[in-house]
Amino acid sequence: MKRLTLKTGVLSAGLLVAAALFSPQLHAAEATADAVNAYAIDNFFLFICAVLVLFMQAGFALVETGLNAAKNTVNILFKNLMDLSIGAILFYFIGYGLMYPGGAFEGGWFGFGGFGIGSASSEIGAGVLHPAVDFLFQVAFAATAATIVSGAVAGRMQFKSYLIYSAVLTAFIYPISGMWKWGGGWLNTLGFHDFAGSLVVHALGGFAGLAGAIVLGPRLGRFNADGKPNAMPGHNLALSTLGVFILLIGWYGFNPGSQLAVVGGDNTAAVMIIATNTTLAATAGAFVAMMFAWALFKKPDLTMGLNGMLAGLVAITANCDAVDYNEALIIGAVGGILVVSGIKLLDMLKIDDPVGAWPVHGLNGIWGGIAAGIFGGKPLMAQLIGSTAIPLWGFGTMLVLFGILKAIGILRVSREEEMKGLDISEHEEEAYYGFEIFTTQ
Amino acid sequence: MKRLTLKTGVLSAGLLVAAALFSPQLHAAEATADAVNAYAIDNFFLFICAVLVLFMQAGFALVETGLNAAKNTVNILFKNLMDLSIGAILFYFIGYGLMYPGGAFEGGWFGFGGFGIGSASSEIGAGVLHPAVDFLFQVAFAATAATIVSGAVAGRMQFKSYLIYSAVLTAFIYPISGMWKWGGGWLNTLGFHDFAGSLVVHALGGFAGLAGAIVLGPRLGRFNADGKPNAMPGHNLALSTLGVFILLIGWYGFNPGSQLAVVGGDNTAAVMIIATNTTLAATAGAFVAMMFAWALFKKPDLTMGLNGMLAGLVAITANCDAVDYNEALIIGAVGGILVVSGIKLLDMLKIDDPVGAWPVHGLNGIWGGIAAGIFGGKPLMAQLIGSTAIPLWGFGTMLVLFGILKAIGILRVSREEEMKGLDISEHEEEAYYGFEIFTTQ
Amino acid sequence: MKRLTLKTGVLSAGLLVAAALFSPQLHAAEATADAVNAYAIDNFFLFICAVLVLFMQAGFALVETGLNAAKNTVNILFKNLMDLSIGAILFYFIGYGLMYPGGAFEGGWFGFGGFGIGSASSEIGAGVLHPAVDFLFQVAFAATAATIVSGAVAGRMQFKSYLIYSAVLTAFIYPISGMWKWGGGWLNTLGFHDFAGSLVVHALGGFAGLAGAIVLGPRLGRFNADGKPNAMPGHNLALSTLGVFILLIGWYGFNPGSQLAVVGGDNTAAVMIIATNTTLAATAGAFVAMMFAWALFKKPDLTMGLNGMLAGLVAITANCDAVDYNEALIIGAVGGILVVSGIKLLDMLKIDDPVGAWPVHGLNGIWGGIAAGIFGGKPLMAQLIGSTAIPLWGFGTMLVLFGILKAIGILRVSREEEMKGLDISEHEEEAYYGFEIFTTQ
Amino acid sequence: MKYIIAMIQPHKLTDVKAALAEVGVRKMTVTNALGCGSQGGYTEVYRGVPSEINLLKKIKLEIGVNEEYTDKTVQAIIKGAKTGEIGDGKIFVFDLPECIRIRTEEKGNDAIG
Amino acid sequence: MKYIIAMIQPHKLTDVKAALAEVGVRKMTVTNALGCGSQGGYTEVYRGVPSEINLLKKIKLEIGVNEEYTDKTVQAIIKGAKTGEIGDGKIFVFDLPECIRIRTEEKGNDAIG
Amino acid sequence: MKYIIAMIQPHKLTDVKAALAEVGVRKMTVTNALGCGSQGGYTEVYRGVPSEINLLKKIKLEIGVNEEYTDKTVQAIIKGAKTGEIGDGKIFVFDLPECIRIRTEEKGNDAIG
Ligand SMILES: Nc1ncnc2c1ncn2[C@@H]1O[C@H](COP(=O)(O)OP(=O)(O)O)[C@@H](O)[C@H]1O
Ligand SMILES: Nc1ncnc2c1ncn2[C@@H]1O[C@H](COP(=O)(O)OP(=O)(O)O)[C@@H](O)[C@H]1O
Ligand SMILES: Nc1ncnc2c1ncn2[C@@H]1O[C@H](COP(=O)(O)OP(=O)(O)O)[C@@H](O)[C@H]1O
Repeated sequence: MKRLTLKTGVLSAGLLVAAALFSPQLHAAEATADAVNAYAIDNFFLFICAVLVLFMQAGFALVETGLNAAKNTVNILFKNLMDLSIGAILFYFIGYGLMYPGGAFEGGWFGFGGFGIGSASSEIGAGVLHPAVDFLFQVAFAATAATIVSGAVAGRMQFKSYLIYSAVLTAFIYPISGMWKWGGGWLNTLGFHDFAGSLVVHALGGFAGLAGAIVLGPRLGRFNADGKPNAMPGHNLALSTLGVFILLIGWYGFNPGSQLAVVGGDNTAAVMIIATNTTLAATAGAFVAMMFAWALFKKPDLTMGLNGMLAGLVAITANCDAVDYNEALIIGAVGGILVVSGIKLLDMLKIDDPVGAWPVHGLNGIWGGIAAGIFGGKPLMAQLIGSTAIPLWGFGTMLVLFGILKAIGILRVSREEEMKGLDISEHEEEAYYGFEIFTTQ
Repeated sequence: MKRLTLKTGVLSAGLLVAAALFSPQLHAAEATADAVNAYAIDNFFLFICAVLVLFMQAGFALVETGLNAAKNTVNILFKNLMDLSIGAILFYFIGYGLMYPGGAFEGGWFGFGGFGIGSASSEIGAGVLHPAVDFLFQVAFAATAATIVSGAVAGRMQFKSYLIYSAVLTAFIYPISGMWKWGGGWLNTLGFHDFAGSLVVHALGGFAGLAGAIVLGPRLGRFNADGKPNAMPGHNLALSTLGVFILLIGWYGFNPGSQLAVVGGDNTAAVMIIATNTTLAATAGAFVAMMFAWALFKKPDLTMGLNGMLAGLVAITANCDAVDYNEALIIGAVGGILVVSGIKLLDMLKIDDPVGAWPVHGLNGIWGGIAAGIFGGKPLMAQLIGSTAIPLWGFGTMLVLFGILKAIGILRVSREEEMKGLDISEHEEEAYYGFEIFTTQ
Repeated sequence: MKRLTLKTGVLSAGLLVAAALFSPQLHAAEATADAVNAYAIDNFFLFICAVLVLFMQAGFALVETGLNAAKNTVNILFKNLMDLSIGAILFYFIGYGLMYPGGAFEGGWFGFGGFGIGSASSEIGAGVLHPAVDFLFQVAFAATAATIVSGAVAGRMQFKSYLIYSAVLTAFIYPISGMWKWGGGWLNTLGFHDFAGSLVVHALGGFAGLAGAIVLGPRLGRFNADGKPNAMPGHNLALSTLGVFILLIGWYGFNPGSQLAVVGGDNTAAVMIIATNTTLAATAGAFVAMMFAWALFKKPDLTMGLNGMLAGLVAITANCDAVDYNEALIIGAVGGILVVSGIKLLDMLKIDDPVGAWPVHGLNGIWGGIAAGIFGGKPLMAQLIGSTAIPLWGFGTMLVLFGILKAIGILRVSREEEMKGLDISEHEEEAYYGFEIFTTQ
Repeated sequence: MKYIIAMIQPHKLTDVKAALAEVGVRKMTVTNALGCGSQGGYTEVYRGVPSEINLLKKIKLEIGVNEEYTDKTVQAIIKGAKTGEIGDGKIFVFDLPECIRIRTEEKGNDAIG
Repeated sequence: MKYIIAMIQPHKLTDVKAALAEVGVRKMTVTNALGCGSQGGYTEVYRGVPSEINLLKKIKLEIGVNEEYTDKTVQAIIKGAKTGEIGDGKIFVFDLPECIRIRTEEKGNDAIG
Repeated sequence: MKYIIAMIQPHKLTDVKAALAEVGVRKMTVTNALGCGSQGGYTEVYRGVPSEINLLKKIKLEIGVNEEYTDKTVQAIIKGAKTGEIGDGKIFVFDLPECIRIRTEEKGNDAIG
């Protein structure tokens, strides 16, 4: 249940320079002691949830770093740092106003509510969110969407192209489709349900990543001439596992926080149920992915278990408010199967997605949307439309963007640079200076 | 002060298939605005504490990984991931109902309150916890108990046997003895005090680990033919240190959260005092363990300082609500001495516990229980009984389980597999692909 | 807005043995349900913020570890562990009473309010903090100040000297200058504004570190005979990046928590605005530092981006309550430029600060104080005085302390010990046992 | 018998191994090495301080062969490793008076393969 | 003088060192290596993709000895490393015309021990 | 031609490289190694258990040279590595019958430099 109310005190659209004038005003109207307490609780709640979601940046950075070669470590870490940094700045200036245009531009497809963050209303009470914390929570989501792509394009993309991509996604692509649902746009009008962003955040990122992986082509040596895939193992599964645990923790901000309020019996109950559903789906995803991969490949593969936990988390994100505990287990379990199958599918299609960004976020994002129809009682048709429109938007726009970057010749590094590793060739910096690393790999 | 009230809306025990019918209902009775706020605060408080405790899984994974050889990294990480995953699923189905049977089966030793999570009562107010968050908090504790063993049996146990152990512990062993105290069983009736689980969680895990270490026998090369111990140093003390810091952070959910409510002057004060006591005991444990080991071995040993901090945390867990600040320092300091002595003791007994799970959780769990008698003013006899009964239960049942696994020949890996490392032999996967590792070690 | 109220129930100064008598009392006066709720919220809020700040210890440990050579890893981790451990114990006994002397000793320069933590007042309500949580929050700040120095003196200082330094800083140096501002001392009287400690915490630590770096002299090989600097790259930038993300997360406790209350419309709004300002300054710092270093050195340097994020965070700390969003972006951006320039400046001065502790915390601490005058509307003269006095105090006292340690010959390790690395020579323990490490470096 | 030591570019190992297999040479020992040669090096800039890296990552291959294999082996290494660019590497050929297989204690020509 | 290079199983290093110490050989240089031989290899399956690992971890031992020690040294290595199973490793013996101790600038037989 | 293998103290590599450059030797291969010699070792105490570390970190240098460079090279290594203290290391000089530059397929004296 994302905020649909109009932005209060929306600033009229102006020039970027005008941004220098935006200063928040602090004036709280008289309110009862109860309302004051409730206002404090709800804003405090969303603040903590925003912090948890921001922590996910560390999780993504570690998962992706660990699942790639040591020679690309600096590059991946840097991309994640910049997803957040560029993302926060641009989402502040442009994205936030695009995603929550309020009544600024009528119409369900596109609108702009102005630069920066609106000033606070004088209202105080339960469920009233200060614009600053609303922004903080939203910007953390935007950075998440951006950073998903980082893993899919790892090991071969030029750093400056990545920065361009990241800026475009957080400033335009994500907020526009986000507005369709959470900004009160056409998908919302249609009755489409995406509680915390299986589609709006994850599938968008997952399909943007898929577009990137396709346009870039696979890493050198990932597929033989005859199409047989080669394993290119990650260099540090301890970091990846820590990353998944951090993501799990962050998801307790992502899903429960999307209730946007904890005060009020129903809100309190919803937050708690969402948290437990999230846990059950995550653990079912991890367990089932392990068992399924074990049956297929005859050995328990840690990376599949890790991807399975993330798959369960993505799958429950759209519907965690609408399903019961047992359904959460089923949704997570199916997520675990889907992610393993998705990884095999990409291998068959000769698409190189080093960390499984598409199977985790793309495929399971769609599954989460559909599951909200199957189990959550949401109108199935609306769910199907939403679960198609957003992935298509992400995939299509990014195909164009990556295509342009390719056409002007700045998308992919040279063969030699790729072999040397992006850390040396793009950053002239080693991540593990002093460690001896097998250089054939 | 764990929940002793009966589960509301307990479902009658049924078949597993029946589980598919459990759906939580959301109906909140009319309540005053104050009560609504208080309800939100207390549930929000426990939710955040549960998240902090869940974060401890990452802490355990890192501590254990870092203190073992690089060749067993994937195995250890995977065990921790599955402790949580299998644990959550089984605790949901079985363990939770066993631990909090309510009035289902009379008698202080064993009872079953039904599968799954009960539905919420219509009551709203301070101290009322939604079943979903209560479950979340409890399941995090169960996973903690399970994961303690992982370190003690590292480097030589078959993965599938570990999964069996983990399932049995979280589904049966932990909930049954947990019920004796927190479920309102005989230890509770006796007046035994274990505020947050020095015994119920830590000593149970620590002694289960000891049983595992004994039945498995030491790792190859850990003791010479003449009984002299050899050092088998950990491969990444940066990860272990990070793990300890994460555990410290997690403990702020573990201990303060066990107050189960923060609203009400006494509750608020108790939570804050518990948090400070936890801090003082942890830091005293780290400092004293360092100094004691420095005096004994003539050099400051980081791993002893790390174990010392954990020892202080375990020791304060049973009594953090009942002692004052200076007592907390003393309890932690004694913990620091005990952990160093315990590590030496195991060496003398030729028991191989690679991470010191027993000295940290077993020995200091008991110390925590006794300290509640000495400093916390709890009846000493009840403390002694509780501090004996639970360790014995954990040790005895696990001796049997590990004995059975050994008898059917699936407990330990072969000599060659152990030398190669469990990552290659059990998972066909390296944690640090590309890094050069000295293989003599 | 740090606490300026007098400590309630302050204990008269006594001998350390007397400390054994301090036990907190729990008696809550009758209060309205609203007040009880408000009391719970504010204390819960500060408790969570304290936990976040404590998490920063892990962040510092990782940043410093990663930016140094592998051979000094154990040493750095251990120093961080002990900063917290020794810090908490000594701040409990001495520092807290020095920093918040209440009316004990009149006069704005020095006072002592007694050992330990005062007992709680019977008051209950919004903004009333339990002494236990107030202590917890303050002790986390003290440990932060201490641990900043660890990075600046890395790789060449004797461990026992470091412990002496750490004890002196947390017991005396930090609390005394802290009292000038937050304890109601002369800087506070003057109207100096330092909201969350750009000066009180960061500049103090940064300048103490500078003193250490100067007295110790550079690491072997850091500067050639002709004064040309040599690069001594860090050994694990993945850990450093994780550390920066953890510090970012911790800062959401550091800055918003310094409001000390979230209940009350103005408090709620302030906390949220502070959180968003913190985010914007951090991200602007990271982005601008990257761009500026890219322009200067012709390549995007991750470590500069990381330092830039920290620089933005330090710079916004003093003024996050007093500036608007756009000003926060500017303050962070300037921080990003300052940190890169500061690193070059130290190279020119042949001062070896391995992690950039002074550019990040010292230089940007001062910038934060001045920015509170420029943008925050605080009296510029008071800001200049405060931004000079505290750095001078930290630098001066530490110059003396490090000078004494040098004079008695226990400051620096021998040439050979430094070459072997502190892990072997000071701790006889390797951090990465089994990994092959290029030893020429 | 001869003992051949070859320094090659890391990313050429796969090709060299394939070329060796073609001529029937399947036994070898591989180590990581750093090489200094006419290839120059590259500059890293760490925190604003440039530093010259002139030790480049190389693979060192060691192969003991019977006389009649010497030439084939050298040719195979060249085939797999040669690109014509600086840094391709070098082959050193030594006399090997004795060789023992530990498992069987066989000696000389019987032991080598 | 002779220069002995031996590739052995990593976990046999302790035994080989003990056996060498018995015959009075205490000076040596040890490196990590990857070996390819009749031992085959093993398969890793990473994310569903099987890959053949045929470079196995080995230890490379280098020992310079005086002529009269040559045989003792070879025998000691065999004693410590032999299990009779594939993968035990190999010993290569070279002529060593010259040896210099850097510390003293001694040469030849005096320098080697 | 000669092939020189030298084990030196890790922190002396820079000095040795500088000394070699002075006499015009710029091509070499460097590896990490562990050495066992008269230098003894040191004790680590891990969790109360002392363990003797007698394999110390060393750098192994390999240089192929033409005959006339042999002496200069040896002297340069000594100059750069010698401190007069135990552990300075050792130099081994081998005959090198053949050397091939992979890039050009040149052989012998032309290939080595
Ligand atoms: N004389 C030598 N002694 C030892 N190693 C050498 C020698 N010459 C070349 N090498 C090794 O071969 C590698 C490639 O040599 P380089 O001179 O760069 O290539 P090329 O011979 O094709 O010009 C070097 O990095 C080094 O490891
Ligand atoms: N001809 C050779 N040249 C170089 N190294 C060899 C040669 N033969 C064997 N080795 C080394 O010895 C190791 C053991 O050889 P392998 O053939 O597996 O054992 P065995 O000789 O007992 O059958 C190999 O892994 C490789 O490192
Ligand atoms: N006979 C040998 N065979 C192989 N390596 C040797 C031999 N003697 C010395 N070394 C190498 O040289 C290093 C230095 O030798 P050491 O005896 O410590 O110094 P010194 O000769 O100055 O007394 C050793 O660590 C080892 O790597």
